[in-house]
Amino acid sequence: MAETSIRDALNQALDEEMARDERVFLLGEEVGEYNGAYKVTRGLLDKYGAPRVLDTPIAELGFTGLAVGAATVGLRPVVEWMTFNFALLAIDQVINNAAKLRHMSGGQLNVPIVFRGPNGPAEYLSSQHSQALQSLFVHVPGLKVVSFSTPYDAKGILKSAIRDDNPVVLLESEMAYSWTGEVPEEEYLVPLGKADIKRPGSDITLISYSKPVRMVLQVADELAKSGVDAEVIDLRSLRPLDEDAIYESVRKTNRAVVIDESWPVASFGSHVAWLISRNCFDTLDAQVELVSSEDVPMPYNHRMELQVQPTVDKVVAAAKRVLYMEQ
Amino acid sequence: MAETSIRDALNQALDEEMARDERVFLLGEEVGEYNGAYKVTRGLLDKYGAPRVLDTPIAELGFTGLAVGAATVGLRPVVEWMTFNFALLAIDQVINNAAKLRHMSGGQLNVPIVFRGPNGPAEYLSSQHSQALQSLFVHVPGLKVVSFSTPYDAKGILKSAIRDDNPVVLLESEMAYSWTGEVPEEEYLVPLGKADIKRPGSDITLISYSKPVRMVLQVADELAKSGVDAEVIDLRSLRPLDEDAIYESVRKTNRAVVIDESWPVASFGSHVAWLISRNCFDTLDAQVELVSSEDVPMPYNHRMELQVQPTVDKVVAAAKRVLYMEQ
Amino acid sequence: MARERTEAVNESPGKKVSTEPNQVVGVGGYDKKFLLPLLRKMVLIRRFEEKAAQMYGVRKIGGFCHLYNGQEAVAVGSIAALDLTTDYVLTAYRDHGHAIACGMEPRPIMAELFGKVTGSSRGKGGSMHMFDAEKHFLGGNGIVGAQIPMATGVAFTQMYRRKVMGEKAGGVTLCYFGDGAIHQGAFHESLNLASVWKLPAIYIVENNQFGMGTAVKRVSAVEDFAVKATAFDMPGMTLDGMNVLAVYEGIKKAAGLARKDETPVLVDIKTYRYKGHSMSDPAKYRTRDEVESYQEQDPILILKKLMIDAKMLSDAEYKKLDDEVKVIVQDSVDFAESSDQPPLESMYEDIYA
Amino acid sequence: MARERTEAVNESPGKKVSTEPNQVVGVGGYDKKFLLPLLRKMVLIRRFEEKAAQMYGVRKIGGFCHLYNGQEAVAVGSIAALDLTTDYVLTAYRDHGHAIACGMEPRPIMAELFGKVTGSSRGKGGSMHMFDAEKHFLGGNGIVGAQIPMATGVAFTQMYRRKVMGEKAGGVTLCYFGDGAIHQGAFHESLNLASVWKLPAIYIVENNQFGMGTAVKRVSAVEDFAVKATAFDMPGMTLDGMNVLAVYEGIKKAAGLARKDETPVLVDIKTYRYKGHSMSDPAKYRTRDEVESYQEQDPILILKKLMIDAKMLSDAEYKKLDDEVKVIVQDSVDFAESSDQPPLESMYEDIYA
Ligand SMILES: Cc1ncc(C[n+]2csc(CCOP(=O)(O)OP(=O)(O)O)c2C)c(N)n1
Ligand SMILES: Cc1ncc(C[n+]2csc(CCOP(=O)(O)OP(=O)(O)O)c2C)c(N)n1
Ligand SMILES: [Mg+2]
Ligand SMILES: [Mg+2]
Repeated sequence: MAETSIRDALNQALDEEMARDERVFLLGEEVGEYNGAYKVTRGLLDKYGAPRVLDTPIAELGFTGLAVGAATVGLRPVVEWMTFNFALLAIDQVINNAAKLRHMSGGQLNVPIVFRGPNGPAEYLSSQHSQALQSLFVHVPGLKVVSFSTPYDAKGILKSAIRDDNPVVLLESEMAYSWTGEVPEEEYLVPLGKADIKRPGSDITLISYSKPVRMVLQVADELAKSGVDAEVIDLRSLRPLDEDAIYESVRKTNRAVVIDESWPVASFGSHVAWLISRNCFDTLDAQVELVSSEDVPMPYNHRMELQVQPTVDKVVAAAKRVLYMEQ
Repeated sequence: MAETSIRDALNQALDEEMARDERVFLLGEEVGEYNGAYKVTRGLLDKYGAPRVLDTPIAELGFTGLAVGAATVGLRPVVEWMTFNFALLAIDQVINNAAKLRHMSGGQLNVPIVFRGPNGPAEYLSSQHSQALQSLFVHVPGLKVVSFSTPYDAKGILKSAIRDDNPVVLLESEMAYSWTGEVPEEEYLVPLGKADIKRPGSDITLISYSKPVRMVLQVADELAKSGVDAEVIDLRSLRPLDEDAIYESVRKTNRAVVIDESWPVASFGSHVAWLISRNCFDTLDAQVELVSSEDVPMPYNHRMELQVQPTVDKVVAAAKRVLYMEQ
Repeated sequence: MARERTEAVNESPGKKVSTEPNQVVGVGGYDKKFLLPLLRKMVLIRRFEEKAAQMYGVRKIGGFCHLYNGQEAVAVGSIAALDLTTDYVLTAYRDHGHAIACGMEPRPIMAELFGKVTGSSRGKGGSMHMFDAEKHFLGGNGIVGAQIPMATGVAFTQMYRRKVMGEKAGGVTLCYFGDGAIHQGAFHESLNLASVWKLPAIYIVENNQFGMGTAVKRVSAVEDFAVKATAFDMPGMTLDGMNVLAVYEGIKKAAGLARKDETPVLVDIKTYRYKGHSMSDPAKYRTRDEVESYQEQDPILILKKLMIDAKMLSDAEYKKLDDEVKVIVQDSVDFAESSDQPPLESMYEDIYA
Repeated sequence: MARERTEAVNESPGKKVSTEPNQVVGVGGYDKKFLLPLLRKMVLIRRFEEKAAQMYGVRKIGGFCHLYNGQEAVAVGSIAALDLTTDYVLTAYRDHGHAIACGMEPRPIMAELFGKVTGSSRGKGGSMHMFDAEKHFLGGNGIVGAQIPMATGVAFTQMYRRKVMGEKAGGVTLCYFGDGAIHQGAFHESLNLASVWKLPAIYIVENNQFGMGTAVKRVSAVEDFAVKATAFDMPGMTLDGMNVLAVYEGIKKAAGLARKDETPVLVDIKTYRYKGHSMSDPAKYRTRDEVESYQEQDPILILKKLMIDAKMLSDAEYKKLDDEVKVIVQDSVDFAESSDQPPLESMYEDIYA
């Protein structure tokens, strides 16, 4: 197996699926000649040419809707949003068209499409450019929402997303594009809808997804120093959600902390925390804690920026609260 | 006190605030000559003329952003979205501008603006036109999100919202515009951020807001028949949330059901259910239940449409689960 | 068969598509076999909408129900210029007429209005969401302007299939939207994309002069929408939407441009809706006189008169056609009435593939 | 003081604003008291941006930092045509130049870039979010096109204050955006609103010919944006953005139209950015030759030469001006450097009023 970055793993996924199926095409701002704002699409224009790789005008609503239309008549578009912050301009086409067309047509239309791009906090960007917006998408039936925290999952999940016949929103992270890990030479898929236990443990369940997973694994190491054996679940799929995997773990550990870099209110993280609270009520030994980003717009100043997000210290503290340990 | 409809109570609030402050103006589709798609703005164009009442083109992003700009330089716009479903086209201006301008400018700019209109399920409208979208707004720091379930609250809250120096999203309901109730002749305000106990009780806390509150009061009557004394809290304000009012009640009843007509996942309802689960962990006698709309796009067929939403039967069943009573 | 004519076309100040003057279009050059189905479809739409209004009145139908009375020539004339084995049609929520013009049967449409399981969307879509994927009719969209990017994507797919997948047939996509929808950003973004990527999309402003209660000039900087074509370097046209042949000829020409010159086209078709915006609208924003003056140029009457004058039709023949249509429409009501409600559990279906 | 001139204005095919031919604009008719501050501001912006780049290089500044080098004449020339006691300015994320042209001091701007509490946004906004509400500079917006509706609302307020609140002063609002932003729906929706409601907004396409790595013609149906004015029945102009006087005169004229004729105006100003889109962009999408050919028409050089030729300036005087500016810029760095980090708790501030 080769050490591969998340960026390259995503690139391989796109490349393989485009080679495999000529209905797959990419569009977005700067995905072609510029090779992608974050270089995820590097080399694909050279290899596949237009119109399989298309640089769009800055018109998120228009090109997203165009892709939705193309999906209804047999193409399989992959839409790159330069960042999810800009997808707010396109969200009508995602929520009112992509998520609903199959429903409104009584099952006549399919919308096999992937919406992808960096989501969540990056660095030195202030509040318009550093938002974790997954809760807005995961709220909506008709969409699938998936994520990853390793190159292996990144590749396998993107390939599955492209082959899925539903609209799939894929959450990436600018900060994680250069993370490396092992990716097999041979083809593989990671199914949508399955969580992954990234570290088995017996004392407490730490549940996260996307970029924070790596930090949460550090938390587990930290807790191990205090003799606490934490299980770390990477949800990977937010919708559909692998509830069984969560409950199985919590019924074993009786304690859970959810870590989500979203804002707290009406977030995916607080939803998962409630699901556990409700469905494991009889076995929980403590309240379920949520470590989210602070409930504030992201400031530019870097010290503040880091402090707004979930940190090792905050998660350790939450875990200790749940474990009734001295802080 | 006069029996007044919610429609008229809102109209009075607009009228009084426009009379009081010439910086207040209304804009939206059909708010003027047509007197409002749901007649909330009836008579105001006649009384105040243009440009204090403005019929806009169908350009939600444009006119919402225009209002945001006007708010930054001293006007106090009230934006009517014909329904919240269409506000998805404008959500960038709400989330990326209205909610952030004060922050990004280090406190230099204020955005005193009200976004209002019918939200949530109506009748025979299918999935694009019958969505309860509050969770998308309540997720975002920088916004306030408020609602009401009586004419009294409708008037008092809209007046407070107009006087507030922040962007306020006001959730109305098409189905509730003709509900009547007492509204005093003399002027009054209802503060933003305060929940209201619509029915005191001691055995279980039923928490809701907006249109479902009326149904939840029926549930309380229903439960009373089985000897259960339910407390019904109308949250009114979703952000800021009156957490104290919730916890005080639940610490008394030890049992809670949240009723929210949103979809369940990453919803405001599941957030409140988690908050209670976490902060009342030691006093809760049962899991906190959430009765939301089903996790499906709204169908047109009316029988299905009603069954998708929270119903008396569903809430009674949830309450009984929490009370460990036979169904 | 139809003869190629161009006189009814008024060009925008942008790319000119021809220089002939505007003229009244007559039936000369058409034969009856071509004209009669146009007439029949228009009558079918009219009678269907009348029946839908009646059924709404007796609460068999609920919610928003936007009727097409008065605009029949637009859908019928333009869709007659298509080949729906390769071409596609998308429109907004005022979609019964387009559905019928695309060949959908009245039965599944009426059943859908009744919310029945035999409806074209299994009772889930209702009036605003008619679809027939097989007939290349892709709805039926309730968000003003939202079909414009989608239709652009369908036209994109036609280009893509040709360029990437080696398919021969050069289909075009017809995208209808209202005079109110043209101010949506979606319009602007889509037309630029279609122009830059040379997509075979024909954007039809179904200009019935009102968006709900709002007259065009109250919310639009320009009254002649063809002028907006210039901003996207594409041909613009203005057509008389009360004359089905003017529409047919104009769209035939536009489709030719789209197919051969690989250019999108913007077409402003002037028409009028007789009924309120939806069932709840008393339409106080216009006078009875205004409505009546348009009803004098009724698209059905115009074609009927042209055909009678040209001795292609008799009053008796027309009466027979109309009677047949009424039977078909009544049959659709009977079908809808006797169909089942969708099972409640089906609310969980048709969400994910 | 400035003399009224019109020659630099090229009209759109829409509403003509004048019929004079395009000419090179010289200094004739201007006096030194007017010209020197223009030159100084351009030099200040240039030196500020050079210093910002340097500070970015040593990691005092992070994130996106979009420099204005090459475009100085646009902000300086246009804002010189305003009266910022009543007029307003809004722009996008490439905003240091506009901030300086509006009279913001380099100190709070540099401190903001450093993320310090003395920054104009208390370290919360960074490069993309400069604001000075008192000076009527309203940012600084990171979402491409999002300032266009906002600016339309500011112009709306100017109209409203006049009509409703009886205020006399007829202010105008300048709204800058890039050639990339013009394809956003926000542009289309805003210009229609401004035209229908007769708002004193001047929409300036700061046409530096690229949106990130994308050349205008790859994503735009038209290359001359003034043509889009027609679609909104408003005057359109094209200006030479490398000549500060051409910009000044054109915007003076546009502002006159907006004030007196109550019409918005669309202005396409051709300019060029010397640096990459942001700090991480190697700008491989264009040749060094292309960049150099523009640097030969450098806005600072042009004005300097015109003034020297007209004997209004000597090389020594220019050198002195430049040295003074460098001191001011260095002072802003020292100020930023020695300022405090914002306290962590301030993350909870400036959210609600
Ligand atoms: C985005 C959006 N905004 C508002 C509405 C409400 N609405 C439905 S139809 C309509 C008027 C549309 O007028 P026009 O485009 O002229 O079409 P017509 O009804 O005349 O066929 C409005 C405002 C909507 N459905 N979607
Ligand atoms: C809505 C949105 N989409 C995409 C981006 C990313 N982005 C930032 S600047 C830019 C290019 C803008 O080009 P232009 O408008 O020409 O302005 P310039 O940078 O040349 O000044 C893009 C795509 C963004 N900030 N906002
Ligand atoms: Mg219309
Ligand atoms: Mg540019």
